[in-house]
Amino acid sequence: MKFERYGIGIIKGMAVTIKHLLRHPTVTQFPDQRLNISRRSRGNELIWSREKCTGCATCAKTCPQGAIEIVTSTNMAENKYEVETYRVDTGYCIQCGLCVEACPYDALFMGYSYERAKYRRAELVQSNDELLESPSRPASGYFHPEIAETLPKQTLLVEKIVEKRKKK
Amino acid sequence: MEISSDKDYIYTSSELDYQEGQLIEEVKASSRESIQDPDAWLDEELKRNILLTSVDWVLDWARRSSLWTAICFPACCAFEFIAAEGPRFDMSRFGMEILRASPRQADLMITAGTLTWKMAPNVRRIYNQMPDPKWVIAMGACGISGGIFRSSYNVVPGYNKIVPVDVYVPGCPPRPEALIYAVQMLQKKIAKAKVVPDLSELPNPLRKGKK
Amino acid sequence: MTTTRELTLKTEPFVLNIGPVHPSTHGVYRMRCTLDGEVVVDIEPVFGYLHRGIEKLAEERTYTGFIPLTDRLDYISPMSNNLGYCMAVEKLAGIKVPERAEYIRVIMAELQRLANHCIAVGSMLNDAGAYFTPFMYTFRERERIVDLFDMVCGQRLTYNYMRIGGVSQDIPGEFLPALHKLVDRLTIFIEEYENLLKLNEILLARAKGVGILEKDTAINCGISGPVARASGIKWDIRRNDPYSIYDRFEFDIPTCENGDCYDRYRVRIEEMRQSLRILQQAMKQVPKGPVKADVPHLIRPPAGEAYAHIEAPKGELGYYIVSDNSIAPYRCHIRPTSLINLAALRQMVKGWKVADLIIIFGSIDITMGEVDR
Amino acid sequence: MTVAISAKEIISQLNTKFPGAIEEAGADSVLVKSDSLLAVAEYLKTAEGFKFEYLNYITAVDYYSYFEVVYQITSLESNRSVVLKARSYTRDNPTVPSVTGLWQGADFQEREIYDLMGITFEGHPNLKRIFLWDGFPGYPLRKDFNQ
Repeated sequence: MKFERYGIGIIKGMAVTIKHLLRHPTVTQFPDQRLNISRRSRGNELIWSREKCTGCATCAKTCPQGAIEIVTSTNMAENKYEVETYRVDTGYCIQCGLCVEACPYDALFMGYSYERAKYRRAELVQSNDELLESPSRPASGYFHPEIAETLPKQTLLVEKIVEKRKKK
Repeated sequence: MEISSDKDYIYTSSELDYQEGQLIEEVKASSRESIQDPDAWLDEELKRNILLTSVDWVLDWARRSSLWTAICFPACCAFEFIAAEGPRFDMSRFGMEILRASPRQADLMITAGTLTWKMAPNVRRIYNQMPDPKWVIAMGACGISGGIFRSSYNVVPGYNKIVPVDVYVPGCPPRPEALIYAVQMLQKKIAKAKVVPDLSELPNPLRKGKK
Repeated sequence: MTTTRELTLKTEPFVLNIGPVHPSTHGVYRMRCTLDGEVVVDIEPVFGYLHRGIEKLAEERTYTGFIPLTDRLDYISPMSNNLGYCMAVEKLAGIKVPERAEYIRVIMAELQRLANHCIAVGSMLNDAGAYFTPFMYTFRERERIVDLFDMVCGQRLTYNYMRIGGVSQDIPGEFLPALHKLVDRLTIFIEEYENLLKLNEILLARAKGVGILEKDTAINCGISGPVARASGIKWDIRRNDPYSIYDRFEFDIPTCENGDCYDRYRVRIEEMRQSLRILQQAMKQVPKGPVKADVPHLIRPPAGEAYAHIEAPKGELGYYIVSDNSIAPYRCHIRPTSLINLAALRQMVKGWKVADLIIIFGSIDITMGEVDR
Repeated sequence: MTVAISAKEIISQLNTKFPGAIEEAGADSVLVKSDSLLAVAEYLKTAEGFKFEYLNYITAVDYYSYFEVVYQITSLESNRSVVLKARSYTRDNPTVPSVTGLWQGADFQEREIYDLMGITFEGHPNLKRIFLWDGFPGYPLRKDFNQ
């Protein structure tokens, strides 16, 4: 194959590459600099509210893979169900969010954080109190718009670049 | 182009298929139990000579700051891994920019994707070909437990049936940040490793009688 | 240009195994190549390294519970997979989708096409030998698109956004302004990209005239999508069998004549432009209203069968669902775009060198998740 | 799709051309006897005015008492598609003629059905398992498959 344009195409390409030297980098220096992730983020955990949960097990029925295990017993004194065990294997959960959508009592939330790596397989199983909301386990606004409003605005790569250009 | 097609090869393709089937059945039969997590170091207390610990520290520092990844990307998580390697999260900040196509030049296996029984012998072979010391990060639900496909007839329920796993990253797939966090966890783990053996454990030629 | 080359020196053919773990096979694809020197005589593809039995799993999931599985079919374009499946079930059950949801679906499907073609172009050039550099450029643009998906549904790769009868949630208020900015940005990006590579002599030498797919072969093999359009087949389901609301938008169907790797690259770039045109029209017209029809969670479609197909980024993606009036599909067959597009690979690579085999393979743009299912 | 040829027209033409070959005719689908499937498919592919040149997909469904193989073919000229069906009533070794000679794209799909459903396609050049390995017990997509 002969070079028809004697390298003009390559020079044009180089010009594009050189322009990139002068641009603002897109890199996030992750551990030091964090992105605001989506308000509806489906983080790697599930948050359960013990007060609101009635033990109807709709979530367990909706879960496409049966990752939720729920054991209830009847409390005769107060005439209601009581949840004895609520267990989710986060190593098995795929964060599809169908359980949160299905919950009729708004007792389930997707987690907002994502740093959930563990050294041992058994530590990935969470049950009862480990599933409750706490400062280290905030809930996300997936299917809960009232929570989404309180969360910080998502960092968008496209906005960053466009705003930079306007300043020039 | 004329090439005689009646030439006898050493193996015909049906023979190769048969052999592969045998190998898969073998691996399937031998990996019913999951391999235990290599977590002995978690409870270990370090009481060592200062000289040895500093040699250890240097070696561990070298090891943990240049983790090279072997390519083993069967499925979806591969794209989150590439995103982590890519322009926005840029894992080369941790000395990980090189993806090694040859496992012999790699020391970290990030198992990004579902493992099927047909693929299992290949993954075990990749792992065996990697030189020691080597680490494995099980990325995503499929890597940890088979995830959404666990009830399928052809899916291995977790990489820990085939290879020992050091760090488990939940998510389907985990965000690139979650993966980077896991890599940092692995680096912490490597930092604790004892590389130089204790003198008392070494065979000492001077103290033959006492052993 | 002929697809076979004269050999001056005849050597003994030998078998080379490429894959299943190989940087250029886009997943776990394996080829047993019979080579004569460096020339490919024959290839025998071996599949199944990612066969997860999704069609079987569909029979044990509910209709809604199967949507997360469709994400993992063609994991580069999950939104299109969601759309195709939901359309099939809607056809089966006779559900009407609200107007606003239709617009959101079209916007998502077109964004997904952009994201997919970013990866397709990047990885093809990656296979051509430009190690990771073009991938970095295209991935940066893909990150911008993925950001918007993340905003809408909270995941970066497996969206699980469409539902039977609409979409799961309404788009947030900041979505449309961000989409405006994204469309502006992507217009610049495509121009820039054309400058970078359209006339690049190295790309021309590697891709022009390589791996020609004749029109007749393409039709006979059932090839669809950009690969078929590069061979001169003017066939796009968005036009020929308009689904959703695609009949309201103006767009062209780009076609090329030669059917070589370069044409496939050109068609993809041109399709990205057309997607941007659709987006520009769609985002101005989004009406107000509900985003989901009133559909019960456990839907029981009447007994029968339905086939719905969409123009996914890789070609015709179809779902053939048989229902027996229970909460789970009786049989769910997925028309695998990538598997059928691979049918012509053997003819395309015969007579080319091993290095060309890799770029021809890359130019078809397959995903193993969809090939093996 | 824009309907240039109506389904009735196709069916009446097929009935005159192949008397007795059609078992059932639906709105868009034609159930053909499996021994005359090849002839019907070839006629639909080549006959002037039809030209169903494009094979969309092949799939098979297990209905316990019979297996149904479904072919969807499309005419790119007249923008019209038709579903052909053929049944095999035996469970032990169901057989259907292969259409690889007509449509090359049927190759992998027929192998897939053979692999997962256990239907043999007579005349297929390379009928062997495609996704699962040699020696995998059973055919997973059959309804009576258990692991």
